[in-house]
Amino acid sequence: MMLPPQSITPIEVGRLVGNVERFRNEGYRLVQIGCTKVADHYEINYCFDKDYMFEVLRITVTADTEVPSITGMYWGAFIYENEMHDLFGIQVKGMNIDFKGTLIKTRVKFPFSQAAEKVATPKPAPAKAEPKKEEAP
Amino acid sequence: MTYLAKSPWIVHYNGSSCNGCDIEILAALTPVFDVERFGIINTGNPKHADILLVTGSVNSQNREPLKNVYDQIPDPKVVVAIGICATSGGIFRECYNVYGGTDTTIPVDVYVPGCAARPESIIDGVVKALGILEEKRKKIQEKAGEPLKAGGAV
Amino acid sequence: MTKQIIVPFGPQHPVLPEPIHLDLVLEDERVIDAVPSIGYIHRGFEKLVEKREFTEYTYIAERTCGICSFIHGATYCQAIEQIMNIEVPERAQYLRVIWSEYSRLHSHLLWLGLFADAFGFENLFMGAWRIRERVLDVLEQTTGGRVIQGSAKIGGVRRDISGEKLDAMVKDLDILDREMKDLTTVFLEDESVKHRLRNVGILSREDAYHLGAVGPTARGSGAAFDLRMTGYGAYDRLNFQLVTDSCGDCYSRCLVRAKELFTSTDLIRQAAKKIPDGPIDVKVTGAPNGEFFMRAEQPRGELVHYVKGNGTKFLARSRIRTPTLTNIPPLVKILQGCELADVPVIVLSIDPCISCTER
Amino acid sequence: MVFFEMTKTALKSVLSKPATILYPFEPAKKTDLSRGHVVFDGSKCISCGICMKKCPAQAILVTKEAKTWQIDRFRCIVCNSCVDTCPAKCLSMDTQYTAPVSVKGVEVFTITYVKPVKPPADKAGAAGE
Repeated sequence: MMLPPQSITPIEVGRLVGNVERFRNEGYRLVQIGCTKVADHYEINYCFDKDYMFEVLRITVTADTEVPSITGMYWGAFIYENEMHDLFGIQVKGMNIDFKGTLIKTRVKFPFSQAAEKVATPKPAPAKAEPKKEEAP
Repeated sequence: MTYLAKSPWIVHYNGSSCNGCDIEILAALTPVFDVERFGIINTGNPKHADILLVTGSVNSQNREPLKNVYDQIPDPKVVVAIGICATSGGIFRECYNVYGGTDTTIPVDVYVPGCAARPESIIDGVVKALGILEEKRKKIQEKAGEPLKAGGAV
Repeated sequence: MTKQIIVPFGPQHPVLPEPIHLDLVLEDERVIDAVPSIGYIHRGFEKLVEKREFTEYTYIAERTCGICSFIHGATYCQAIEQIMNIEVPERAQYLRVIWSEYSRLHSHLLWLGLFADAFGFENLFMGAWRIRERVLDVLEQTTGGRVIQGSAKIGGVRRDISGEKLDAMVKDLDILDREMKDLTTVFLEDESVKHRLRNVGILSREDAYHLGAVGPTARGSGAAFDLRMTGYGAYDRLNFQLVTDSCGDCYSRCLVRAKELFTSTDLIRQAAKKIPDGPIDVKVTGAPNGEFFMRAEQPRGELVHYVKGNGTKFLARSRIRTPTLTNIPPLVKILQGCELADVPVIVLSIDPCISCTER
Repeated sequence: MVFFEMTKTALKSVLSKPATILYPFEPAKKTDLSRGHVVFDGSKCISCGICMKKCPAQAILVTKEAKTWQIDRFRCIVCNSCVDTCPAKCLSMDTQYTAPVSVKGVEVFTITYVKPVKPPADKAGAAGE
C-alpha cells in the first residue's frame, strides 16, 4: 500500500516560533526535529502530528544562523535541539535545558557538518592479516 | 550437577553494542541456557569478577570507563570480546565515533564471533576463557613461589 | 532548606541493562531534578550512508537495535519504497506484519522480565525469559536469526514462510497465549507487585502528549495513538483494538504492555489466515531521489526513519528518530519528585533502548 | 484458591521436562535456516567479486590475480548478503556458528574454477558486473 505523499512547508526562520505556536494551540504533538546538511546550508525539519495527520515545517539556515528554540511551546524539544547542536553545530537560542555541547560527546566536533572524507576514520586495508590457514577445497 | 571445579564470576560491560549480544548474554543466564549451572554468576561489581565480557565496539566515550573496569578486576583476569563489534568494530568500524574492537583498548583473550553471538557461542567462549584463567592463575602462583595447590584459592 | 546533593546514576550500574547516565538532584530521599546525559553508545552510523549503498544500508539499519531489529529494517525499506514508488507484493506485506508482531512479543516479554528484575522479582524475570525463548525459536526457524533477523529487504522480504509452518506457528500461539496469561496475571494481580508499581512515576495525559511520549508510555497515560492505526503495510486489513489505560503510573505502562502481547498474537493469527499466495519481493532498479518520513510502530513507540535520496546509490541523509529518544523528556518529568529507590523502576518503565537512542 | 493455583504450578514444574538445554553436553539449538557461517566452494567461483562489493561489513576480499577468496570471520556479520547475490552459487550458509578463538585471523581459500571453453558467453557476462 502506498502512503499518501507528505507535504513539507518551507518557512522563514523568523516565522518559525509563530508557526510552532499555532501547531501547539491546535493540539499537535511534536514528532521530531531533524537536521540535514545540503551543500553549504542546513535544512531543519520540524514534524508535528495530530490524529495521524503529519505536518512538516522546514527552515533553511546557514552555519552561523541562530535558530530560536521552541522549548517554550514544547518542553521536550530540548533533546532534539541539543542533539542538533552537538552533531551539526547549529546554534540554538534560548533552550530550557542547555547541555552546551555535552549531550552527545563525539570524537570529531560536529561530525555531520563535515565532509565525508574528513570524518572518515582511515579505511583499514581489507583483511591483510597473515593467512592463518590455507585450505584447498 | 557440577561441571567445573570453580565458580567463575563474570562482569559484563556494554560498549557501544546494539543490544543484540547483550540480550544474548542475559539469555544465557536464564532458564533455557542457564549458565548458573556452571557456577557462573553475572555480578555488577568488577572487583568480584574473574571474567570480563565486552560487547560492542569501543568509542570515544566508553574508552576510559572500559579501561577503568578492566583495571579494577583482580588478577588473574580474562577478557572475552563477544560479537563482531567487540572483536573488530564490525559493521560500525568506519563510523566516526568508533575506535574499533576491544583489543584497541585492553588485551583480549578470547574472541567470540557472531552477529549477534548465539548463547551457545557465548558459553563456548566462557568455557574457553576458563582454561586461560587457570593457566594465568598457575603462572601467578609460580611467580610468587608458592607451591601449586590443586583447586586452591584464586 | 534541605541541602541538595547530586547523585550520579549510571552509566555502568548493576540494575541497568544499558549505559544511561542520570544526574539526580536529591533533597534527602526525594529527586528534585534529573539531568540525562547520553552518548555512551553513540556510534554515528547515520553517517555511513555516505559509504554504503542504500541497499546495503538495510543491514546497518537493522543493527540499530538488537531488540526490534526487524522493525527498523522494514521501516527503512518502506521509506525507500515510498520514495521509489515500489509496490511491495501482498504476501511480503503480511510477512512483515507477522515478523513485526513476533518482534513485539519478543521485546515486550524481554521488557517484562527486566522490569520484574528491577523491582526484585527474580522468579518472574526467569519466567518471562523462558517464554520469550519460544518466540525466539519461531523467529529463528523462519528467518535464520534469533535477535537480528535480517529478513527485510527493499522491495519485499528475503524469506518466505511455508503454509505448514504458518499452521504450526498458529498452533504454537495457543500454548504461548496460555503461558503469557499465567505470566501477566502475576504482573497485574499480585499484591506486592501492585504495591510497588501503583502511583509510582505518574505522567499525566497532557504531559505525555505534549512532551512527546510515544508508544506504551503515552498509551499508559491515556494518550491513544498507535501508528499501526495508520494502516501501513498490511495493518489496514487487520482488526485490532488499542490498549490504553488512564492512570499514567508504572502499573499502567506495565498493563498496556502486558495486554499488547495478546493483541500481537491475535494480529499474527489474523495475518496467517489472510495471507495470500504470491511472490515475496520485486526487483529494485535505480536509485531513490526524494525524501520521506516513514513512521512505524515499534514495541517502544513511534519510530521515524527519514530518508533523503539524491538520485545516486548513496543516500544524502538517513535520520532515525527512535522512540526512546523522544521518551527521555517525559522520563525527566516523571523522575522529578519521585523517591530515589524508585528510580530504577521508573527508568525501566519507559522501556529505554539506549542503543537505538544514540545510534 | 491461591493454594490450589500454587499446587498446580508446582505439579506442572515437577512433571514437565526441564526448560534448560544442557549445552555443551547436549547439541545446540539449531534450525535449517540458522545463519552460522559462510561456506565457499572454490570449484564454482568465477572471481566476479560481487560478494566483496555487496558485503556490508567488508569482510570478503577476492583477488583475481592470486586466485584467492578470503574472509575475515571476525568482520562477517553473517547477513547472507553474499550468498543471496552470488551469481555462480558458490557460496552457501552453514548452520554451524564459528567457534571462539584466542587469535584472530583471516581464512584464505583458493579458487580452483577453470573457465570452460564452451559455452563462454553467459559466464563472462555475469563476471563483468
